[in-house]
Amino acid sequence: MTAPRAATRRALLAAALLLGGWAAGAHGQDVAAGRALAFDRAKGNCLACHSMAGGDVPSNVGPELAGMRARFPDREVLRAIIGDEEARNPQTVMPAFGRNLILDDREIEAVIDFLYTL
Amino acid sequence: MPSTIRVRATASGERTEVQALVQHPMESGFVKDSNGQTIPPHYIEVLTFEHDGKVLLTAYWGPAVSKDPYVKFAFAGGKKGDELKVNWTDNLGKSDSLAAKIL
Amino acid sequence: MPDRHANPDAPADPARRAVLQLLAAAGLIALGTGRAAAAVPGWPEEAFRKTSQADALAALYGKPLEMSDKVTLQVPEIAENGAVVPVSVGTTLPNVTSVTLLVPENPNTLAASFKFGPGVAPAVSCRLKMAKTSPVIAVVESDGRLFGVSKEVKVTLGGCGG
Amino acid sequence: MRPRSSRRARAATLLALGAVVATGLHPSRAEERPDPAADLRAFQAHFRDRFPQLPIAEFANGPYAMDAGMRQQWEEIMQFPPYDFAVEEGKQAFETPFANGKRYADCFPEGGTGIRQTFPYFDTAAGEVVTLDLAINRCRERNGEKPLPYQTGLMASITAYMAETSRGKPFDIRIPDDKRALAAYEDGKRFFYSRRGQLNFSCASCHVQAAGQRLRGDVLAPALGILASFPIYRSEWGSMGTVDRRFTSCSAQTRSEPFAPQDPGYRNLEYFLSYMSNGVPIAGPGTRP
Amino acid sequence: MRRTWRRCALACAGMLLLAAGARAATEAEAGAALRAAEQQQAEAARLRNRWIPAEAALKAAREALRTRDYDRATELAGRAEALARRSVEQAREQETAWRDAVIR
Repeated sequence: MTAPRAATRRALLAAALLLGGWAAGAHGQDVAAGRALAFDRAKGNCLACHSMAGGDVPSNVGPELAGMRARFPDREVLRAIIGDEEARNPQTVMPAFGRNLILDDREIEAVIDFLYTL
Repeated sequence: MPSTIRVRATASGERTEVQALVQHPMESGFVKDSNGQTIPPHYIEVLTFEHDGKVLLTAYWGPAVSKDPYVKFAFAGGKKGDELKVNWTDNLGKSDSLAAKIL
Repeated sequence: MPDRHANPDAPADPARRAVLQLLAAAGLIALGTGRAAAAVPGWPEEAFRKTSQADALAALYGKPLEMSDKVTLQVPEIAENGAVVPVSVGTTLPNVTSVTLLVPENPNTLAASFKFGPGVAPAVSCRLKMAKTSPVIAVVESDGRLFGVSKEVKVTLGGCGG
Repeated sequence: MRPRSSRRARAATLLALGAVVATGLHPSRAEERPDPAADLRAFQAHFRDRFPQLPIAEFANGPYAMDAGMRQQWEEIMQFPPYDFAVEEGKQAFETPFANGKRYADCFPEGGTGIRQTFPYFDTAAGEVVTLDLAINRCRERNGEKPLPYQTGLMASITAYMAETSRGKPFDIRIPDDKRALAAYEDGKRFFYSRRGQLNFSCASCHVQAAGQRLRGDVLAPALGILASFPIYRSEWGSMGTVDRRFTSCSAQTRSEPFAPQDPGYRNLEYFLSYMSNGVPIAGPGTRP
Repeated sequence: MRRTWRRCALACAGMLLLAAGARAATEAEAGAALRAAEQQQAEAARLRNRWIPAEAALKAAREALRTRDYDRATELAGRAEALARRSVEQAREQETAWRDAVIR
């Protein structure tokens, strides 16, 4: 299974999101789900490396997660960082959450929704 | 069997400093083993230090004291070569004791 | 290799698990279940069962607590591990007969109580388990009255996820 | 037990070193040949630059050299370290003869005292890296005793005792002029820098790139000197653990299936890491959060 | 952009159809999915880079197959295969990529 072409992948993702959103209903639920994923040690475990509001830990391996909408006006950039930061920066210590199947596409979208509230 | 108790008691002038370490699981009763079975609580309830026939310190402990517990205190009146008696008893009725020399 | 399948760290580190389960059980009174023997004489069983600071102190001393800057409490700001938190108490108050340590956010508030004989310096150090971020309260009994000090210790889990 | 014929190896590495200095060039990546001495200088220079205030001996103390709050707790715990029981047990085991009357001391140079810093070494006769733990089990087996499990228990106690007799002696790991030794070194180095597991971490991701940084409650230990305090009593474990236990749990934490203890891959990694730490004094046994 | 939307609509329709017409997997399909996953995992093992979640998914897939839950077995085997495939890819990339991380 080679990676589908980017356009197809985007289309599939959009479809999944449309249907997913339709099934899940309100947008607020994605934020709550995203927060849960970000804080879950077996899932996003973002707090291991980043400090952020509500986190209450002093982690400083990565930058603090704050002002995310201002820092990442383009959702696509944030998605790329979470999905496979190694593609942008080969020496990053950020796990490739998407490429290594730690989070699926919907989970990543939910995490992004949450991050945009920070 | 080596003792479960290790003691360092050192006298300098009037003051004797006592440190003790006890080998004990101090199970809280809140922990499950790898099979999902709750490990029953098992912890030291009382630990005493005696010198010259008098109880110096009595520690009443619960399950929130760390595994392999440690305690440090100091008292006046001990001399090098004196004996210090340490004794513990846990919630299962097990106990151990040791007579240590003050250095 | 003989111990290939005897990984002592599978599935989770026991101490971390202990702390997690302490967390999960917070508020439940599990103490005393499965007790195989009666408490050692003199052990304040009632006080060790309590889940609030006020109840534990009432059961142990039955008298009011006042905060005092004459009691010193040395604890870390951030515990390196909730399973082993070094705690040291000292005081300049006279005629100290006991020192008690309370951790209100633990399932059972009373952690340890020390009775001092004559000639013993009014200071003691030990190591405590803390289920989560909580104040640690040191209470000193001096001339029959209770004086205390409280300091918060931040407890976080280790970095690596499950 | 340990062949000490590494003078030639040192001469060779010195020569190679001289060549590099003379040309002022790093060998280009494509034609890269193992050059442990150059690696060591670059590795230690990296950590010296990163933590300029830290004397090399402090690197043995890992996170406690990095953070004042953690150091204070460590000093409290070191007043009566919980590994004391293990050292006592290890000493007793070390001094107790086997059923055949021989002892551990008979298997090691210097009667096994003060030699921790020379392990692991490359056994040119067998063509493999021998760690202290492996040497202990081979000693047992040669004397008709069953090998000990590697990760915790008596193995940790015996190595704790042997480490304690070696405290303050700087790591003194040699790489003989032997193709197989260089290959073992290179394999350990490759493992150290390779991303593995679902979390995509190499050893270097955490212990070089994020060394000294906070990961929740933990502070990541620098790779330099990281094995100098082993075996360790970890509060997280509530017990002692050997290098194998640490490698195994590190692998699992990156969601990579661990190798078996003393797998040649782990032994080669230990060889590389210990060689990189040459000069850092043994401080084991140690305590860690 | 329009093409993306057209693809999106198509994919939507496809997914809805799949969901509506979802049909139980057969034993043969589950078995084939498991074999594919095992093959990938064997390659990961050969490269000494097995991932814990891949192994866990594989184990769960085998168990599901044993209890004749073919849908679940197929799904888990698919996940195991994807994870194992990525672990193989990682190992192959790292054969050379590790050199870029070396302190020099």
